[in-house]
Amino acid sequence: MTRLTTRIGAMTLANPIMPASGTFTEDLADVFDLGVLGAHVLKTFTAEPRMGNPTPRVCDLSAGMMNAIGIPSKGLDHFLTRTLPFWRRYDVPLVVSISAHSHDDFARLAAAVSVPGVAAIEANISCPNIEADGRAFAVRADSTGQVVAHLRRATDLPLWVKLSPNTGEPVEVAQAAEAAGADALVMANTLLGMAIDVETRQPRLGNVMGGISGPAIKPVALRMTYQAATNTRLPVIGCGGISTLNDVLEFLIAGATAVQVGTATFQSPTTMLRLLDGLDDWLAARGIASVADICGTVSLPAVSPPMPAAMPPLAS
Amino acid sequence: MTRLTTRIGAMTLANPIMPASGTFTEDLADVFDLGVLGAHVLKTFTAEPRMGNPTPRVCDLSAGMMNAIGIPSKGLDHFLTRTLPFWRRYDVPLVVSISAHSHDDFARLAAAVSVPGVAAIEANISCPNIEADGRAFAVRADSTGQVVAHLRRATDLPLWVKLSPNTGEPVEVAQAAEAAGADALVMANTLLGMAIDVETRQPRLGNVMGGISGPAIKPVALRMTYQAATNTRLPVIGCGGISTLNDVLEFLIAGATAVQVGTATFQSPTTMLRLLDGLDDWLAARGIASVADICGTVSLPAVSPPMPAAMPPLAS
Amino acid sequence: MTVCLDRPEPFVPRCAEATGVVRENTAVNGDYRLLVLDAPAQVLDCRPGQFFQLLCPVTGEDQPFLRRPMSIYDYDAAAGELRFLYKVTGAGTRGLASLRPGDGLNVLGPLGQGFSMPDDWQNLMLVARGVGLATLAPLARTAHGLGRRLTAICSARAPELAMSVDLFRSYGAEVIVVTDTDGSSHPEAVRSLIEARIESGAVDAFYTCGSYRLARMLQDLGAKHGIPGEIAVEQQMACGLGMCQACVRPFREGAGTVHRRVCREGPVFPLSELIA
Amino acid sequence: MTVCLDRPEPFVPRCAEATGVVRENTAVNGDYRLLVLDAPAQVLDCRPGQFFQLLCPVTGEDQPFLRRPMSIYDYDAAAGELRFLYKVTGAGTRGLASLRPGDGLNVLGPLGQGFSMPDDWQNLMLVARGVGLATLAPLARTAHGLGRRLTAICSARAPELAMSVDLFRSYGAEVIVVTDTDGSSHPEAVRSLIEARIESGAVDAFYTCGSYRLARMLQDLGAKHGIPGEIAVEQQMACGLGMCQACVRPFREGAGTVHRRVCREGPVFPLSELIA
Ligand SMILES: Cc1cc2nc3c(=O)[nH]c(=O)nc-3n(C[C@H](O)[C@H](O)[C@H](O)COP(=O)(O)OP(=O)(O)OC[C@H]3O[C@@H](n4cnc5c(N)ncnc54)[C@H](O)[C@@H]3O)c2cc1C
Ligand SMILES: Cc1cc2nc3c(=O)[nH]c(=O)nc-3n(C[C@H](O)[C@H](O)[C@H](O)COP(=O)(O)OP(=O)(O)OC[C@H]3O[C@@H](n4cnc5c(N)ncnc54)[C@H](O)[C@@H]3O)c2cc1C
Ligand SMILES: Cc1cc2nc3c(=O)[nH]c(=O)nc-3n(C[C@H](O)[C@H](O)[C@H](O)COP(=O)(O)O)c2cc1C
Ligand SMILES: Cc1cc2nc3c(=O)[nH]c(=O)nc-3n(C[C@H](O)[C@H](O)[C@H](O)COP(=O)(O)O)c2cc1C
Ligand code: FES
Ligand code: FES
Repeated sequence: MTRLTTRIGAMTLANPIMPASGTFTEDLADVFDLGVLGAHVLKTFTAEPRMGNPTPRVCDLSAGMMNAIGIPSKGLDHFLTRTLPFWRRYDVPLVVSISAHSHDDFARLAAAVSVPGVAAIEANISCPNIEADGRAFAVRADSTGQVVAHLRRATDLPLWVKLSPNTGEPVEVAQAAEAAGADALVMANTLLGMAIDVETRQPRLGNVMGGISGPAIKPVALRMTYQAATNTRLPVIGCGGISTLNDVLEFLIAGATAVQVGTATFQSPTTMLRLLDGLDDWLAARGIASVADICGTVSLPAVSPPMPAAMPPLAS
Repeated sequence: MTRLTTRIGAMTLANPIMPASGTFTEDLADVFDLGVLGAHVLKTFTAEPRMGNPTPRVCDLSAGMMNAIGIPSKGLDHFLTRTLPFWRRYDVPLVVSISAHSHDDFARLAAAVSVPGVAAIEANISCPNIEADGRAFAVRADSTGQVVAHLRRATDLPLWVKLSPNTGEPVEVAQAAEAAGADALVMANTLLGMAIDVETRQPRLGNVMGGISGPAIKPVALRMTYQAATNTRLPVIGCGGISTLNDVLEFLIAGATAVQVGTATFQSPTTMLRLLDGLDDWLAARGIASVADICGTVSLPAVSPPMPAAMPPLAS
Repeated sequence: MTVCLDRPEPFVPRCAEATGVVRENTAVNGDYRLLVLDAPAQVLDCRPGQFFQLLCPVTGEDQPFLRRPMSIYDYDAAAGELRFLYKVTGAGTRGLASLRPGDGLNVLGPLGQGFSMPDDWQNLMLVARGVGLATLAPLARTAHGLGRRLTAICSARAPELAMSVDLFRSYGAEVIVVTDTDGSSHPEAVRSLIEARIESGAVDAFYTCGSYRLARMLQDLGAKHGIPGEIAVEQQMACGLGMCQACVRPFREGAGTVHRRVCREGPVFPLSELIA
Repeated sequence: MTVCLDRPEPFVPRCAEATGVVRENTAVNGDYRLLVLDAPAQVLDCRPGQFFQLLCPVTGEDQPFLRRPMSIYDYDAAAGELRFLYKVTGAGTRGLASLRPGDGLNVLGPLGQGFSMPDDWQNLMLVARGVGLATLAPLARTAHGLGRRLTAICSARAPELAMSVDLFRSYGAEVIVVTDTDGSSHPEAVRSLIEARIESGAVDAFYTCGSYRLARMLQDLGAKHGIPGEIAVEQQMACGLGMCQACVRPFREGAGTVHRRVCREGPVFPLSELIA
């Protein structure tokens, strides 16, 4: 137990900093010792092998990037025989992200990865690239509830459900996931966008549309974290545009008990290390004994300047 | 008729550059002659006077800003007797943005502003600040269809419907607006977000959540513009994060026939002037006779690098 | 209060976006820095109390997005010079602090309504705290030019942080420095100071900026003794031009309360109408 | 091809993020610029063909977000020096061009798999076009150090744009400049040139970079004459480390086709496996 220890439902993590799915592989061990992370969250995979989308698969944006990688996958076998053994060497909870196109496929895959060495399943029901026009299970409360219920029946592992910002009903979706048995919510996946190269008049991504990540989406993810934390009783893992200590603190204060870091690792592969050190120093400097003491401590403002009580016509 | 002339349904505009609602008032005449703009789009108002939200009403973000102004309004009377006469002095189509909390109120207000001097009505059914938790008519196709049908019956003026990025079903919403009689779509309003001041632990906006605007949301607005242009037959007016000539061209290529500029005017009040000049020069330099010649010319890529036909397991 | 619905034609811009060139950008004391710009004539037709919106530079660390409002500390159309006095507090002012002589800075202004100075306001009492001194400095110069008598109460945390004392003196002001360190800056202490002067008949009007506690005390004194006054206030801004309604504050108007835009109807308002 | 699932313990970083200091950043000719950095030892254990990911500076005009991949043009661990040769094309390279001596630049590397040079590759044929010359330059140096015989065909739009000719000559290479202006750069023309040398037995292996047309021609020659080769390829990247799968390209493997990551399995690949 240290200041940084945090809990996600029944799981205890050494610290609240972990990578976001799809932005992390064993290759990061080229840069630092992956044993220091709070959890290892792997790239989403599907039961069947898939190639992924045509290139270009990424592009630059203002304060962010866009990707349409398209979930290339080496399939279940490769996962069980190659990937899983590699990660067993670390004493860090392994979170396996899965995706599928139907309830049954999803449930089957969840059951298949419920094996020793896997600490939790993250269900990616929000990836905007797989479904036509960016639609995914996570867009609606009913489809979310259905798929989560199937997943719940298929596994006893902690079930994290990763939601999408591409919805008009984030609170209902979060509540549907809770009602159907999710153990935690990850808020959130990428935001659907598009960019065009004016010279060639072609979309900048081979898949035409893609998912925006990075600082540009931080306020959206923070809003969803706050919405989920205040409207469900589930632990919430914040994700979206986190790159500085200040970002981590914002998500914790909004109600997250841990955070995932994605795009920032592309800009600086040591970002998670810096956030870990920075958070520890920040807590220590303020004499705060535990991360838990700041989670969800957002203070709603009293209506700050005195506002007129009635509603007279406004001065111009 | 010049190179810059553009059409939005039955309306002809001298050029495709106009302000976005809520970011433009007569005060901009302090800086340049407002007669040069393609249209004048006024701040949304409601029939009854309203105070708007508590301060702080705006904050800075990465590559953008967030607002929760809350549609303060001086009401219908003030609009008809004070605002409208002022704008009559310009020979520029006046677009009046209205909002309301019910179908009937919306329809009544549309009828009340269908007076000489008003060239079109922009229905703001997407403002995330008025409804609880950011919900608005524009979140769902059914509620969009209903309100647009009411508005359609209430006015013969061109009816522009401004949609929201806070939806999981943008195509269905756009199609519902088309089916219910909209004459044009404005894509789009602000994206719902949140920011927290880590020192005070208070939300940075008095209203807790607010609408993100500026470059950060450009790829979202561009994606919605493309979705609406390719899935309806309505003219689309692009809006969201437009600040450079390149941005304008991206929206036109994606299928917009005009664009609205909001937040960029706050950074530089002469932005719209520069975009006008820049667009004219760009067309001239390429010998393009009309804005219409580039609208919707996005070229979908042939799958660029040869992709393997089958789906063998991937190399790692 | 509808400021601009009736605008004279033909078109004459009232403010402009221009590039100033940094002449000097130096620390004045621990908290404050002075920024001196070479600025073109089109932005130098200023009034005391008006402000500019500065497009603060983006640095590696900070990306301020919105412009930052900054009171005019001094302007000189003949010399082509514009001055700001600022306190480094966040992303925008850290950006400003990074400017070096020769760098350009995009400024938008002058903006807002400045102070008024009716003929019968001959004996002026200026009460400023902190960066409020910046706002009242050009007012003091103008008052001096018009031959008004000035008393300036400069409130600061500590004596060494009281700025512009010499500047106010050079405009003929009697300067009284009050500080937190010796307790003399407490509103009640300042009230006694001012009441003594009111009794000797030396106060026709108040001008204040920088402390709402002092402002409330002055409102009270003004009501009691029938002394008018003006206050320059602050509020978070986006456009600075009157378009976005970000910067409203509530004010008393007749029996009711109205919102006014600090950037447009203000930043200077009648002291008696302030709700703070 | 699973490069890294079995990693030796204890932990030894294979690349690092470090700050280089600009020593020189000058135009080489109309299209290209040379960037010379003082760099720390931890990033200087490089192999020819590897690359760095540069965090290009944000300027007023451009905000490149992702890092930009750039081949190592030269590295010198003893001198603590790292060189890049780049063409100003977009936001990132415009940012690079704004760097002045003394500025810092965040670099991540060395990354990827460099060229191999088996003992039986004694007579080397280097074929490069445009910025591909940058990638082959350190290879030429290494080959020279190992006493290999070098022929370098440098293809460019015009003679004045053919870079590094002197550099290649200093490594003992026979340099042939072919250009678009006189038509000598056409793949068929280059093919004839090379076939002449193959006939005289002077080609054990090809190395190429910068033109897929030339690469296809070399694949063809290689297949015909049983000459192996390697090619350094490019692809849009995000992470540069192998994590994001942005940079895949299809390659022939046995009877099938596989995706490989340019940043991780590459950027150097067996010429025969390229699908282009
Ligand atoms: C009319 C007017 C005149 C001003 N004159 C001066 C001056 O002469 N010298 C000076 O140092 N400061 C002045 N201020 C305050 C100044 O705008 C802010 O202190 C400054 O913007 C701090 O910004 P920052 O980016 O460094 O801090 P940040 O904390 O990054 O600011 C974040 C946001 O808050 C806003 N903000 C922060 N403090 C204030 C404030 N007190 N009032 C309004 N908005 C604020 C900023 O504009 C910005 O949008 C003035 C404000 C107004 C409204
Ligand atoms: C392994 C590798 C080595 C390279 N070595 C060099 C070199 O030595 N000198 C040099 O001038 N260029 C080199 N390039 C290409 C270089 O990365 C791009 O030319 C450069 O990034 C252009 O970026 P920009 O920001 O100026 O242009 P932009 O148009 O702003 O680039 C936009 C995006 O496209 C990507 N991009 C653009 N062109 C290419 C390209 N040809 N290959 C891959 N991504 C690209 C950029 O990385 C960026 O993400 C290399 C590319 C790779 C993959
Ligand atoms: C290149 C890339 C690939 C991604 N792949 C996945 C994925 O496979 N599964 C998933 O749930 N999220 C995926 N994401 C989304 C991230 O996990 C994360 O939710 C998102 O990027 C927002 O966080 P960030 O701003 O910190 O990157 C991917 C993101 C990026 C940038
Ligand atoms: C301060 C502010 C106030 C706004 N008020 C309104 C409004 O009243 N009605 C409306 O439809 N949109 C309103 N908007 C949204 C803009 O019209 C526009 O849709 C959005 O800002 C995206 O464009 P931009 O990035 O160019 O600003 C407002 C935006 C801002 C920043
Ligand atoms: S800052 Fe926009 S109205 Fe005042
Ligand atoms: S750039 Fe990320 S895998 Fe190659």
